[in-house]
Amino acid sequence: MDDPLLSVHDLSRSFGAFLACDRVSLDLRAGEIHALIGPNGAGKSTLIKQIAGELAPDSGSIRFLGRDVTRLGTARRARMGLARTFQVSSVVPEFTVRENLVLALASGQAGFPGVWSRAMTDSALTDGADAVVARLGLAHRSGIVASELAHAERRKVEIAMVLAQRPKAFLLDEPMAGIGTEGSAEMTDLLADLRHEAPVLLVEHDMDAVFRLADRITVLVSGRVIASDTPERIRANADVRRAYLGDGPH
Amino acid sequence: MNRETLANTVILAALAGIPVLAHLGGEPFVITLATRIAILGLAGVGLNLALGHGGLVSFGHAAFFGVGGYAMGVLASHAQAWTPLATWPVEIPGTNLMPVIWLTAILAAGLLSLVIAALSLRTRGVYFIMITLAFAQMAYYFAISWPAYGGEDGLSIYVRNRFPGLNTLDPIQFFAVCFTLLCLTLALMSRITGSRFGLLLQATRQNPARVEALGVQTYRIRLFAFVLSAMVTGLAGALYADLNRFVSPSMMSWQMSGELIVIVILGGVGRALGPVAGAGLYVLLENQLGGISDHWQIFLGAVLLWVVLFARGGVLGMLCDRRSADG
Amino acid sequence: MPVSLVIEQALNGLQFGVMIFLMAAGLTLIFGVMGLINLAHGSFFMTGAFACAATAAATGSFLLGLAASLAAAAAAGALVEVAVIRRLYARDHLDQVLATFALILIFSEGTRWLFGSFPLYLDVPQALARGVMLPGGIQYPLYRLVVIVVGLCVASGLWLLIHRTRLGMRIRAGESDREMIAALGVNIAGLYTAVFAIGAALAGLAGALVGALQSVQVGMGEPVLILAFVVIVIGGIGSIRGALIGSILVGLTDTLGRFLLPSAFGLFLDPSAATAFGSALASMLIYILMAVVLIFRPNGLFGVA
Amino acid sequence: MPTTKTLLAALLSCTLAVPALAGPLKVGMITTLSGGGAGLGTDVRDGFLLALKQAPDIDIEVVIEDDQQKPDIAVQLADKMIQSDKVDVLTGIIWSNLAMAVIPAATAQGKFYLSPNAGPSALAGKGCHPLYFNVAWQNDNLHEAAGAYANDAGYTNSFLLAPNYPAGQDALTGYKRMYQGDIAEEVFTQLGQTDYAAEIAQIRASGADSVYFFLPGGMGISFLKQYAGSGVDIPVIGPAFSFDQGILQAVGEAALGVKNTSQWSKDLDNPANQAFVESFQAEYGRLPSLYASQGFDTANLLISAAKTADVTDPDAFQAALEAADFDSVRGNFRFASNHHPIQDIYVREVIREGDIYTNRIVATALTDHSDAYVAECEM
Repeated sequence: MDDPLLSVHDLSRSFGAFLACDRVSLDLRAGEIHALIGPNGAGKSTLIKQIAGELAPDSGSIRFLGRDVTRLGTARRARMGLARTFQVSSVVPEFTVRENLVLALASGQAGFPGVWSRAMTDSALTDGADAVVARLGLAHRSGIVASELAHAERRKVEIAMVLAQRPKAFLLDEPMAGIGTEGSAEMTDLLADLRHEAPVLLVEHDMDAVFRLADRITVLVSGRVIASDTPERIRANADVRRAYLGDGPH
Repeated sequence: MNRETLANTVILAALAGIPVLAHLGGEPFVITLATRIAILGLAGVGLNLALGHGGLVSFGHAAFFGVGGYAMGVLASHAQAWTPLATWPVEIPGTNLMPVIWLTAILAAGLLSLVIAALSLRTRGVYFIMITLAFAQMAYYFAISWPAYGGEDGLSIYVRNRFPGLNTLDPIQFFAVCFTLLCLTLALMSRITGSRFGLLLQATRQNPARVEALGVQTYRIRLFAFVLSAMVTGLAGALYADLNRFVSPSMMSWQMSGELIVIVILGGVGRALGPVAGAGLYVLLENQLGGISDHWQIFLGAVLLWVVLFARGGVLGMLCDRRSADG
Repeated sequence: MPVSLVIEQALNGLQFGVMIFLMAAGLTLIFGVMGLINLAHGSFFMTGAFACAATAAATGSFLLGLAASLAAAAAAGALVEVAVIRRLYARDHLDQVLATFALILIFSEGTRWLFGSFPLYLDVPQALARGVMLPGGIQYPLYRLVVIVVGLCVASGLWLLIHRTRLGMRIRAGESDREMIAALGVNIAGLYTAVFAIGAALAGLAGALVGALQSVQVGMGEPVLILAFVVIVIGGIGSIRGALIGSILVGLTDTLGRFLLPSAFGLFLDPSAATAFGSALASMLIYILMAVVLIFRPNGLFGVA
Repeated sequence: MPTTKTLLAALLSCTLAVPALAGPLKVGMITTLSGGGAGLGTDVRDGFLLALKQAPDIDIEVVIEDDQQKPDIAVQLADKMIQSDKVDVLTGIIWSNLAMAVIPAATAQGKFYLSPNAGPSALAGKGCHPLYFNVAWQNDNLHEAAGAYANDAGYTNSFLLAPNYPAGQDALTGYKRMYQGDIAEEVFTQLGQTDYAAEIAQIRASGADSVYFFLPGGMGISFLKQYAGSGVDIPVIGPAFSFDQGILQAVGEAALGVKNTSQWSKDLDNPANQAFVESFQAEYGRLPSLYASQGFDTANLLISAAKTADVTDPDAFQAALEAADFDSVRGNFRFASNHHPIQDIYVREVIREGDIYTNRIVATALTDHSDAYVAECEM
């Protein structure tokens, strides 16, 4: 088997006396969707933030594309090909859908951004932006300001933006949250499609989607990995049933 | 033509036209006022890049304004006294040639702002406001107590500096110089705000986490915006010193920083010509209210208060609608 | 240099710090609870000083003057809050800066209109207008000692107010979650007016206390305002403890810097250059302190991210 | 009242002497009328206007503008007055830094400038100008007088205190120019400083036998109050600025008995002064200040020149100003070759008259005093 694209080794992080992340290890391999589940407060967000580079771990290491990135900033990791979405859709509120996409494409270009040529009339950017907008079925909303979009649409714009980054790996933090049943179905299809672009590390509460999409599932409870396996075995895992599924219905 | 473009055209046409009429009508002071509007507008255009587009509320831009002024004062005073500016490692003479002075002002403001921004940009929000103020206060007290260039008395330059082919002492010609620089800067700003950098800057103001996640170091974007902004304000400072033929630490005082912010807000934050409109209104208020009573500042305060409370978005905000990302 | 002089200077620094604290406490309270940058805080300082001077001149009683300063500043604060400030809570810092800048203009010129352009007379009360001998042979003005004590009392009073009273509980709740306490039926508008008035009254008290030592004149509030901002930023915005420690740090740095720097430079520069250079650096010292603190702790000493 | 009669007689004789002139003389007054320094500007203005009012036959038109104590505003007002109001003479500036900003440019444009207050050394020496007249003092004068007085009083070890800015440095230079004793210590404070506890502790520890301080405006009030409260009893000397009528009431008892130097005092015994003090009180309901006296003298100098020459003939008008043919409230007054005063400078003591604190003259520090820069002026 080839080296994993992304691997997390023995990661720990505490806030004061509270240990939010306790010697967590996991990896992400080419072509897979790896889901990260766990009850509220299990430390999923803390883990994602550390992987994305927004939060420094107390100990442990993170490797991405064969390189130790533990000390690199968010932007450097993103530039290497680590794209992420946020729990609350994070787009630029005063920009239109199209402007958001042009921004994503412009961000990917090498060197310090140009200060002279106009971004919104640069076909190298706008063509790409229009293509992604069309791919996600947002063409008719292209000129709408992001803050005026519906939840599900804004989530889609965010996914479109990370797609436009042409990443080597996706970190998706609860993409189904707050978009309704119909939106979830559509999003599930979209995520299934994403795996063909790059592997996905998926944090999600929507268990139907998780068990439909994931190739592997890691279960996090109280900052610790209690199981990491295929969906079938996770379903059967007694620890998981007790610690997580047993806690309540999903 | 949308309303903002129309308003912008009217503002620039008025600013260019009124001095010409005043020149024909023999009212040189009106030209001086218009020059003041153009220069303060230019300083505001600079601040607007950081404050409006970048969301970096700098309460210390007077430092750059003053450094630009001192660039003019120092160079011109050496030229005036025929003493070299430095004798080592090479002899550098003073100069009274405007383009050289402008370049020096821009570079000096740029260098100072690079240091200030590199340190200040580690902070956010009110802390950023206050740390920029702190640096400006340092510059202010330094200028006051440094005796070589006049200290608090400032530096008088008896004759306005030269621009090849023009008589800069003629108010209308000096106005033309300032107005041209304002227009060039506005054109430059329009390119910059519409460029990839401009897009990233505005995105950084609204959602820095997203921009970082897209692979761009927002620190660099902010740093560049701040330095560029300071350079424009520095250029304005050199012109302002030339308008008054005088420079003093008061150009670096916190009240001056406040005035620059007032100018930007009065006109409309983040709008291309907002600072010019703001400068126009501010200069007019200052000149007209003075006639009412000794206590005219009460009225100035009342007008400013009214603008904040009821005319949100400044003059241009009242006239026009939502700003677009490439405007 | 005698040790007693250094101790006396340190005492002076402490006293200067306490004066700034009285001003900064209100500012940081208002900022912490309402998230408002109030440039006009210096105007309440001035209001307090003028009210105290006018009352003391009319009645001959400094204590009545102090009461008047508290009342006048609190009333001015409440009035301003209701008329202007409450429209600004939802706005960004820029609008707040501009509006309160405008308030400074109105207050300053308004005061000059009422009281004229000349400074007012206000002196320390007779009973306190003498020096006392401290251990170690230091002669120190009694009034200044009283100011230190009053300042420390105010600091502990504020601490008690915030941590031990119902109002304080609401204030703390308001800091963390505005909607929640409104939902719990607390009259948030009234709470804000009260907090603003308390902050203004503290500034007024500071103005009166300091006015007895300084010149009661229009514009006296602005230099203190800048100092107070420096202090609350160093201490961490919203933190009363930060304001106290920041104040004392600034007071000591400024006083000792003014006193020690010229002599320090005198060790390797000629006297006049040392004086000039030392004084120049001393006037920049607190801003350097603030910049250094912020560079290493971007949210101040006791601020939360 | 005899004084009124003298005044009337003077006025009548003036009226007879007025030659017919073409058009009014236009004067632009730029002074500080708002903000913390407004008291000084108001006094200069009121003194100036009082003199004009007392000379109704001279056609002088005054344009008054507020400089807000900001140099850039002052420069713009000067431009406005020269370009659009077309004034012939400028006056009114209180502060040295504003004077430095305005005066060289104004005289370069061929306008007369009469300074009713500021007298920076740069304009008295190499930078002197035929069209610039200082009717108050050269900045160093009062400090020099204080130095001379310190010698007379037998002080041999002075502690010097001034803000760290050019006028402060000049002040101490001026004092040291005349003073022959030792310097205990020289301390520069921050401009606008309000707390002087640290400096007072240094004074106490210095072992000096006298303190000379130059702290204009609110700074002086703060210093004196704190000094009085500190229990230090080393005698203090200052220039008149910190003991002027306007601010003395704010200092109160703390100033009582302090010696200060001034070229004018309310109790100066000459008819012009008695008339001035009386008419100023009648007109404005308050005692005149040093600044008011300077404004009054400035206007009278201008009136005297306007009586004999027309401003359209600059050479003649300059000669008429140089003659200084007016009854100064200071008594002796004439111009040195650099157009700065030659005058007596007195030592005053702060006293209480009823409820009011004021000054009385106790000695003359310098007689027929000019300034240190007159030789450098090539005019």
